[in-house]
Amino acid sequence: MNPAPAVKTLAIDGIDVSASSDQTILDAARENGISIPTLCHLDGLTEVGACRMCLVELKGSTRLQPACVTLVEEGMEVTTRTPRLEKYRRMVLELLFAERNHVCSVCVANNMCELQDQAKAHGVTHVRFPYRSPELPVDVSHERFALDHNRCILCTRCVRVCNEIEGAHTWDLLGRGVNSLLISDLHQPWGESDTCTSCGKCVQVCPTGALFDKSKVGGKVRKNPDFLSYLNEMREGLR
Amino acid sequence: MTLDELEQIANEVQAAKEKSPRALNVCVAAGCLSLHSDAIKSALEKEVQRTGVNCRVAGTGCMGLCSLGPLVNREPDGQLLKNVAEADAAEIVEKLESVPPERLLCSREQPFFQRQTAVVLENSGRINPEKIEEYIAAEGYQALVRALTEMAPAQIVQEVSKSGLRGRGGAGYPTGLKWGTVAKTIGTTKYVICNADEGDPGAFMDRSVLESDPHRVLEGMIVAGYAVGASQGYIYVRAEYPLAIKRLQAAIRDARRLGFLGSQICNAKFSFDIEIRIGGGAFVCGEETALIASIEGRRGTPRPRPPFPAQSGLWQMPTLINNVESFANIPTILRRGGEWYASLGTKKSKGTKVFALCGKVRNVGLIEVPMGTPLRQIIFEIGGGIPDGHRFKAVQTGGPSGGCIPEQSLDLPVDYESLKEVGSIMGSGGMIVMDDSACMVNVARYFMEFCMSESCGKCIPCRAGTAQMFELLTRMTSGTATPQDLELLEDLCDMVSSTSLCGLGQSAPNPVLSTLRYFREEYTEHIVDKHCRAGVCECNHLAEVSA
Amino acid sequence: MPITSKRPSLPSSDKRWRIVAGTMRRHGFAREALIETLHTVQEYFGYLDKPSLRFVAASLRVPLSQAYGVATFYHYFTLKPPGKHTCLVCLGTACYIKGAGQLLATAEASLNVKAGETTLDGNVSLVTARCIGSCSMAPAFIFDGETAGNVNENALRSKLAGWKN
Amino acid sequence: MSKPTLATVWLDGCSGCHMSILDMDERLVELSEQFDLVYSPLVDYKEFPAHVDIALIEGSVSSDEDDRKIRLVRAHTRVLVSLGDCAVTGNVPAMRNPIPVPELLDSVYKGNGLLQEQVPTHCLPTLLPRVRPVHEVVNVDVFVPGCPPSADTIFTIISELLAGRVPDVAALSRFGA
Repeated sequence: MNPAPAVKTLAIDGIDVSASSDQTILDAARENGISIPTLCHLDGLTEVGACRMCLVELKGSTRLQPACVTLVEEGMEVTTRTPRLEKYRRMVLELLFAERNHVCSVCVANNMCELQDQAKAHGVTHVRFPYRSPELPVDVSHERFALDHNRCILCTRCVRVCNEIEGAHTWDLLGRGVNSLLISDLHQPWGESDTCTSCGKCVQVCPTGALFDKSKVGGKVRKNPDFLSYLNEMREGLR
Repeated sequence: MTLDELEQIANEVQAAKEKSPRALNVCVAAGCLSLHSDAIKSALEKEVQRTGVNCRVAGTGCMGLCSLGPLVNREPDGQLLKNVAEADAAEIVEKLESVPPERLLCSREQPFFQRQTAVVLENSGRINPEKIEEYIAAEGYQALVRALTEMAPAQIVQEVSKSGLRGRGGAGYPTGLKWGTVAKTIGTTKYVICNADEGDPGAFMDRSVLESDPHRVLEGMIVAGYAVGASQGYIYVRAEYPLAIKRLQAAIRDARRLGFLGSQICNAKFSFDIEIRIGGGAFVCGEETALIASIEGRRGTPRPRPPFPAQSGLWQMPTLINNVESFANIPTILRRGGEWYASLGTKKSKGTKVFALCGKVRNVGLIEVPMGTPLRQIIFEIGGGIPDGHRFKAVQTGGPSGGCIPEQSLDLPVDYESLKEVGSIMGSGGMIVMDDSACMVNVARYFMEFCMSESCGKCIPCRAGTAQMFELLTRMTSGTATPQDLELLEDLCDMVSSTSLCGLGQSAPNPVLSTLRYFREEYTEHIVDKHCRAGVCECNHLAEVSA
Repeated sequence: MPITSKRPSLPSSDKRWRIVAGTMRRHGFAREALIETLHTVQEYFGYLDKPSLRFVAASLRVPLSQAYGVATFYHYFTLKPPGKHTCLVCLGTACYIKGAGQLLATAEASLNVKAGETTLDGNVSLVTARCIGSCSMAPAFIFDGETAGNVNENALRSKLAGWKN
Repeated sequence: MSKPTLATVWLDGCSGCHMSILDMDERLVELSEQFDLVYSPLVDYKEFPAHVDIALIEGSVSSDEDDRKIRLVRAHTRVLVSLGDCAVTGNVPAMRNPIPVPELLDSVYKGNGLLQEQVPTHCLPTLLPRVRPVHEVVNVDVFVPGCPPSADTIFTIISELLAGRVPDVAALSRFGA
């Protein structure tokens, strides 16, 4: 048995809050109605701390810390919105838009996309960086779902949900760096995957139009990543 | 194994040497080996056999002055022979007793040798790296035996702390402090990892140490294992270093044979073993959490710290990670005392540092100098200055995470703090000298290309940011950049260094930032005048066409 | 899904598979042996193909996509059969400032391939390395496993010409 | 004092943004009293005037003609507005960017069972190797994303600009909207 977590008090954006020592800054902030932007984070999946949208400033530290993996500490003074942080968040979004071909107007996720929402929320009206315009495939071999690499932001939510929740580990990443690519099994068409259970969890957690249900294209159907919290609650309730 | 037994082995080696005092030691480390020194060694062996003279022929590690290789060291007079060829074998053997031929003579009186202080490299080029007995004869494994029989783990940590040794991998974290943390952390199993994934292009210090004196690294690791309470060690070596791997494998086998590895080492209640893990060619695996992922058989992507490996490392256990040179310092520190080590170097950077001096400099090779030695002395005295009538322009330290240091900062004493002050870092020890034929924008682009293709791709700033910076730098070298592109580049440098997940991304902008700081006019020339003064970049061609 | 402890049988009677199996056995068929095992496969077969990845993944109970992800993450692994000869150009900093970029262009032009490719006749693979640690001999090449230092245009051309069928 | 001058320019786009301008309906009448429309595909002026106060640009820069035109427009315009996703991001026209231009032309003009298979060479503007958003070619003062931006958005933008204010575009529109 782990010892019971201690209660810590800290200040987030000048508001005094209390949290238990096993909570992250992100948990504590959201519990108290303070929103911190995220992209790779999803309740119910392990954290990877990769998108850097949730970086916050800590008093007494020059280095920015990701709220999703940084545990609360006694006396911490967290600032979640500063001109510097906002500038970096806008740049993260700009980098994503320039990295692949996010053509919102013709995207299946138009108006139902977390990337698009974030761009609006952070006032990204244009992208200053040159568009890389890579040539990327679209995999429609699965009977129900499709994968459009043009819209993928490599957040790995699908990889994690498939591995951690469904237990299939159909997805992983190929290569590295800017050439990374989401793959199923041995880089084979999704429809020919030996391991995919067609559960559709990856589609539900995908923040953009990279993974989608073919039958719902243009149907203005929001994805439902919140099923994970429900699954977890059920699981914990059973324990 | 006891101290007496060690002495006995040393005496036997000594006796054999006295019986046959003459020897020709051929450098068979990578540098000379690439000039076929192995063939020279066999030629000398054949010649000795043919003439029947009493002379040993042996392969040794690096003698430092690689640009004059292949090198042969003659015993007992210690004469150094340079640029040796197979055809020289007969003459060398014939003149064993007399002065060697003038053209082969390499004076040890020159500053290259005189200005150095050997600690890590004390045995390099002097012992046969494939013979554990020779290492023992050079006082090897004494520190380990003493540590295990006479010292408590805490005392060892104290001694290392006293030495002031800081991580030689580049970041300069105090080694004693790291050891202390791992020692104090509770865990059912603890690990010691030696980071031999020397990834900086232009750096070959660790490779040379592993090839020339592998037991020194093993001894340092075993001592560390005892000090922190670990039972298993791993050496993570680059696959690109086959010779180092071969020598390490032999060294581990011999150390096991003599009981320096295994259970109840030196009859102490301490068991420790070391395994080699071969890397796969990923620079990011020099980052400790990525290296751990790689040893665990996964993609080498870093994870956010904390928790630090000292608390939760390999298989979530407390793990000590040091690089090759850090471990290689340990035997000498224990043998001669932490205070002695701390007497070398500067106030905040103690001891010596090994550098791989290369690029546009006369004496290319491996050197070891006390911390605080001025760069000018390293480049112009030890290095012999710039060849072919060119002018010095910059020296690059710290690899893709470092920066370019200009002429006006050459009197800087080399230590962690002052290098950081001028916008570079100590890094692992690569030191690349550039002359006026180098274009600094092109150099910045070269390093950015490196970082872009070595980025693991996990975090967005590093993955997409390095690709954008590379694109902007390419616009500059190809003559299509606008002044706004420079603004964008500077914005990205700030963003990528502030927001990236690991050290690779955080330091990726350094080569750009340091060249912008000292050579901004070259950027302006590329952007506004479409002119590259070094004549390296495409933009010149473009200007000619439009003129 | 039931957990089966049965390991797949060797893909063929080729003796090299036994060596591969030996590496896995030495590591107790643990998942973390993946990289070590892939090194063995590449050492003995020259490259990693899908059947070998499938075999190793199944033996170590590593998900297929993870095995593929690992094999493509590390530059040392190759998924294509190498040519009869291999010309490796070091692009380390010391080599680069001594003209390795130019030499690479020469090699690309004379072999009519891009870095990372193999000539159509399967004769020569042209590969690059980040740094082979032979900076003192810059620019350095590795021709068929043998390091060559201070390489110039002529030496390179004649080496490549010597490999022509 | 004369009224401010307004121009609208059509580069590589579907004209949807201009349709959205017309979508302002009767508000257009009301609004047009505040400016002189001096250049637009909606009116018959051949030359771009020497001084324009506000120019709304629809479409991306895809051909040498677009490139020439946008530089001319920029040189004679005080406030240049990138109107709609094509101008702001490249959008649909930029989807051809991964494909080399000769390949692209071949796939359009050849092998489709056309009677006369040939890539036209006369009288057509030459395609640039890459489609670029307007701000990659000239400086842009206001960015209005959206495909197309709604009539409401355009109305607000023009009204604000005429009033000498910088509109808060992020509150009005988004990529793809």
